[in-house]
Amino acid sequence: MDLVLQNLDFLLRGACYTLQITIVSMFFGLIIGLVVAIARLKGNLAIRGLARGYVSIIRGTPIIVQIFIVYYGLPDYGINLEPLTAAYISLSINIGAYLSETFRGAILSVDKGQTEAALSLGMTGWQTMRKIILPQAARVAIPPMGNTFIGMLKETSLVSIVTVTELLRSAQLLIAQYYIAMPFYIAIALMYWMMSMVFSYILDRIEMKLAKAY
Amino acid sequence: MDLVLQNLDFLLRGACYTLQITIVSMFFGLIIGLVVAIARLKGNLAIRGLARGYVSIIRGTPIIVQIFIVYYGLPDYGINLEPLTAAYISLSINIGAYLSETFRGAILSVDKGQTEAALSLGMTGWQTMRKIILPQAARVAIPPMGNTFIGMLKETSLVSIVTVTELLRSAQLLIAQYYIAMPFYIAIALMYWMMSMVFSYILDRIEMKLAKAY
Amino acid sequence: MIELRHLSKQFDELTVLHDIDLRIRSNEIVVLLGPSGSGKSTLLRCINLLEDPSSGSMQVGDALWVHTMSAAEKKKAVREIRKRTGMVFQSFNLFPHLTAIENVMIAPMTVKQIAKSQAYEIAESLLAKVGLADKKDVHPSRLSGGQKQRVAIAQSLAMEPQIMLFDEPTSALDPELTGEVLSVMKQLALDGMTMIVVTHEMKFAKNVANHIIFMSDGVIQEEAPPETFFAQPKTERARKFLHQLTHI
Amino acid sequence: MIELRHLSKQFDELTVLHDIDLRIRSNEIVVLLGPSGSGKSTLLRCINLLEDPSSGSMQVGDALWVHTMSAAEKKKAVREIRKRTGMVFQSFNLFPHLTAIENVMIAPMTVKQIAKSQAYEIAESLLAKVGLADKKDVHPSRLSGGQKQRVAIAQSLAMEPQIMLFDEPTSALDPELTGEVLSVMKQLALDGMTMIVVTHEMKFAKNVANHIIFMSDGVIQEEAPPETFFAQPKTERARKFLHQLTHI
Amino acid sequence: ACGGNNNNANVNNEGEAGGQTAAPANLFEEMKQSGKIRVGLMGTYKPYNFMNENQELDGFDVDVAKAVAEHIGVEPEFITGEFSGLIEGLQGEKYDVLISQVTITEDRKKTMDFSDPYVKNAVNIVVNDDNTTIQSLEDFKGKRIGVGLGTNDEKYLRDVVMPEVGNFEIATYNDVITSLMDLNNGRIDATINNVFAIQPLIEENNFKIKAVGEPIKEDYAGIAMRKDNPELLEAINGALEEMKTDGTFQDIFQKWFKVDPNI
Ligand SMILES: Nc1ncnc2c1ncn2[C@@H]1O[C@H](COP(=O)(O)OP(=O)(O)OP(=O)(O)O)[C@@H](O)[C@H]1O
Ligand SMILES: Nc1ncnc2c1ncn2[C@@H]1O[C@H](COP(=O)(O)OP(=O)(O)OP(=O)(O)O)[C@@H](O)[C@H]1O
Ligand SMILES: [Mg+2]
Ligand SMILES: [Mg+2]
Repeated sequence: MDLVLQNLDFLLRGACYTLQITIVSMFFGLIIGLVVAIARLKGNLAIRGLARGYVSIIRGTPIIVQIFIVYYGLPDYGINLEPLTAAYISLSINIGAYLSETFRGAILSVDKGQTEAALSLGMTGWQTMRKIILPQAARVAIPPMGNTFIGMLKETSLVSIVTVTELLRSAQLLIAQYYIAMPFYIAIALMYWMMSMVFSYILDRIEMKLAKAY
Repeated sequence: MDLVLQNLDFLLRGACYTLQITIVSMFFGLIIGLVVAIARLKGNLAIRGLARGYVSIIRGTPIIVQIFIVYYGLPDYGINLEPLTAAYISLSINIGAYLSETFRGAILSVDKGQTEAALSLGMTGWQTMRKIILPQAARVAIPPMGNTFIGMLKETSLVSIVTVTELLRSAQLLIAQYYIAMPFYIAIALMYWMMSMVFSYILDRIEMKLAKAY
Repeated sequence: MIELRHLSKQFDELTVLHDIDLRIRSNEIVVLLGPSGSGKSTLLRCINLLEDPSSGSMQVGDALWVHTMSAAEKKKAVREIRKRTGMVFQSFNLFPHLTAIENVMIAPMTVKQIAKSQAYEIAESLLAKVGLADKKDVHPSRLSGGQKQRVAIAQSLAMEPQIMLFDEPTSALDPELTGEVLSVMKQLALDGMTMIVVTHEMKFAKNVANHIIFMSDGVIQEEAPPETFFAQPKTERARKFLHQLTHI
Repeated sequence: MIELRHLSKQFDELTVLHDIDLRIRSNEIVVLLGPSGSGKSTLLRCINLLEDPSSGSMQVGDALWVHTMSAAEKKKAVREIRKRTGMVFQSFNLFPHLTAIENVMIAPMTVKQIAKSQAYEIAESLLAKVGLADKKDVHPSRLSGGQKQRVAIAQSLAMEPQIMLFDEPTSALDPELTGEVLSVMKQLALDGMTMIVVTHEMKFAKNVANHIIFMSDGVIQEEAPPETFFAQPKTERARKFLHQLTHI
Repeated sequence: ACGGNNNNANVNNEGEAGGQTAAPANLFEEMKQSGKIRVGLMGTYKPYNFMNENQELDGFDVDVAKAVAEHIGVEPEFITGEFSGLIEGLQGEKYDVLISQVTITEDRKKTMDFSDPYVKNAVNIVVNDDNTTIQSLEDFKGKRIGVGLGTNDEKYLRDVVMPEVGNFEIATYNDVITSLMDLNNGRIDATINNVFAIQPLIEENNFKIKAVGEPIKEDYAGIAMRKDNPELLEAINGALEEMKTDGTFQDIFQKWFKVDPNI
């Protein structure tokens, strides 16, 4: 345990990267997820097919391969990304695929009568989506989003493949240095857990706030 | 690509492990998830607290650390597990935590009137759960289960830490041998994708069957 | 047949039923009237023990429930009383994953452990009785509201209850569909079933009921044969209630 | 005011409305009667273009929709017609995430781009008109069915429609709550609003309507003033319908 | 946002872009211009390459890299990462050389060039202290043998040893430490490893394990680089030659292994 305390600094810096990557990718993942969900529900045949393909491929292949291709594969096409940028891009694309399914379900769960009521008041399809459907869908989407976010927190560890020293990699470096594994693993498990508790807490608060009307 | 074909055999053997581990852990994960979900909904205060703690800790910590502790930590307490056994146990425990949340949501989504109707017909709480609530909850639970299963398919790659040569590890061994990465990664991405398509297909069929009544 | 003594029900601070005393004899048809929120549904739910009364006691046939019983005794009493009562709800609470006949069969099979073939026969004859022999293999989602409600009645009857409780069984139905359900209920009454019915169908109340019970604010205000009640309500509250129903 | 010409509606193979011709003048109150499944709701939904008619044309005020229009022209016509019509549904379709007053404000603000403060004033006076000034900051989940339906009426009125369409606005309500809603509708009629009402409230039909339209099987069978219709229905189908309503 | 110096992979993108568009014939020239050589290594393989208490990279490979860089007149820039990332990072020009105990093999020579070897690693059989049955490779038959990922040993066991002595089970580990933990626990019967690498591990963790028999093979590690850079290859080989004669190698070997250079 002493070793952990001595190197707490180093681990915290890794945790900070983990957090930073998670938050940035979540932000963009949310946007992608929303756009894709709407595309799948309202788009024309071509757009729907495209969105389906995106979700199927991204969900179906390991994220480590996706990161790998973005960072090491794109340079063949003249696109040379910074490690952190590559991490943001690949994780955003990945999280977007999962969230799009969550959002799609949530949007479908809003009663069809709500759309009809809004349309009959003269709102356009887009106004209906933004003012009526999405606010109600948000409430339904929060719990599964919790699953996705907390999952993603830990998937960030895979970005060590593009040489970003996030939390898990920090622990592995320390293990290699001191030839002792268990305390470091337990320490980072605690850190991940604390971060996930913070996320859960924030989501619970949002959920409560959105549920107030019901 | 030639290299991939030459070593297809070896990769397929890895894919076979991946599939085997996924299916076994899903099976036990389903059971754990169901029990925990019911415990959280119907248990007394102590049981509910226990179930909550389980879900929070397991979802909040990286699965790689969980596998590590089960395999390398338990021998300190005289429990010496085979690699595959350790993989099954830790993945089942992990998947169970995620599925319990899915099931809990699905059970809650079944109208309260259904329980009352069943009770008023003289069914016991347990009969109501088994004959009335769970069959209806199953339908709601299928789509998010798809997310969890397909996610798990790829998380199995982490069991390579306990020396099981699953699909990703097979690729890494070949990469170490030939010092070429991209073709192997693309090949296994395709394999994972195909497996996930099969899972999706099966779940879609089950969903359609369950939805027939509606 | 059924007797409530000093039955009360509170939700947190709110007292919804105040010290209810009620006796209903075998083969009696009682219609429960009262303004919205007066506690009619709660009273039926207490009789079926879907709500746990806060005090008092209750006898249904030879089954007794007393508020002072131990938890284990209560559990047994609940099971006994539910065996003797059937309930039809306002909303259509059929089981959507089962066909009409499966809905009728499920309780006899799981609760009474009756063999499938026998349960099927019973269910078939009950569906015929409510006029739905031809819909037996249809899922509830394909039935009209009136048809659903009739399956629900068959479902309750399959448990051979001694008393049937109806909570506004027609209030979600079109006037035409309402007729179907009420005529099934009339037939039940003619067959001698004991029934407590909450309804807004005044014609049914007038023609079928032996007794009208008028509740408001959780208290039984009046109990009288329908002729007396509709012609000369005793309380001011009942007069006002009847007035609102007949004038729009 | 409103005129339908040769309007038909098919769902796949099923023809639900057959070649409907209908004229309604300003300030007229039309009550639409007919058995379940006769196409009443579908007709209202076609007028509001929530359903796309399969053929025919429709004029509401100076807005015209013709089946042969191009997609772009139709889109514009839909918007124009919806501006002129308000609709109140059988189920309570208020927006649950908004308070009563926000429900009334949202359409003027998003569709007409009216400033918030002005929309608030309009909404406040409309809620007062339907007798709900004191409930303005309450969410729909805290309102009774009758109150919800009155907010829904205020919500439609906020768009200043030239014609209001009501699809069984009281059929999910208790008799007492039904009274509240019907009296708001009566007031609207007195104010000169043009209305088409689908309802099973025969007293309302008799007292308030200028015309009764009786539909069955997707066809308008009879059109007559209420006195004539209720006293001497012309068709056999209407006679049977009226008979079932009055006898249980 | 997270204390930038932690991320030692901040590749100089300008140099990179310039390298691609101007397409200079010579990587070595380009390197001299920028004054930097970018070195990829795992960072988790003590005592060869690892992060020390000051969170700086340290170890035998690191010292060799520093000395080579000095001899060819450039500054080393270290980039640590996951194994498969290192392989592709070299081909993808994310860095110039790999100095991370890359064993020279025929397979690998097909995709990259190697310098002359700079260290020879003797690979021994390692067994639990209690074990008396395993003395040589012949005893592996039917046993469970562990090796580390990314090393060449897995292929060696599978393609060379197994056909000779009969079937046995191979368990691959992410790192050396877990393989020794399992050997200590008795989950595997033996492992083969580089004795230089495991000596400090055994001491640190009080593992009850020992090396037995003669070395079963000798691996030569070289500096790996992309194919077709003869100038760079020549410069590095020149530097290694100089280091052998000017005593640099002597110092580095003594510092880490307390032996004279074995090359
Ligand atoms: N679970 C509950 N928790 C708190 N209050 C409740 C609950 N159930 C019912 N109530 C309250 O008890 C009172 C009586 O309700 P009940 O449903 O029995 O009335 P009712 O006579 O059936 O009315 P209606 O004609 O509208 O069905 C109401 O004030 C209601 O708000
Ligand atoms: N979206 C739809 N797809 C297919 N058929 C439909 C659809 N909507 C309505 N129908 C059918 O059209 C017919 C008329 O339905 P409609 O709802 O207009 O009747 P209604 O007169 O309003 O009946 P009710 O009094 O029960 O409300 C019915 O046979 C119904 O099954
Ligand atoms: Mg009630
Ligand atoms: Mg209708």
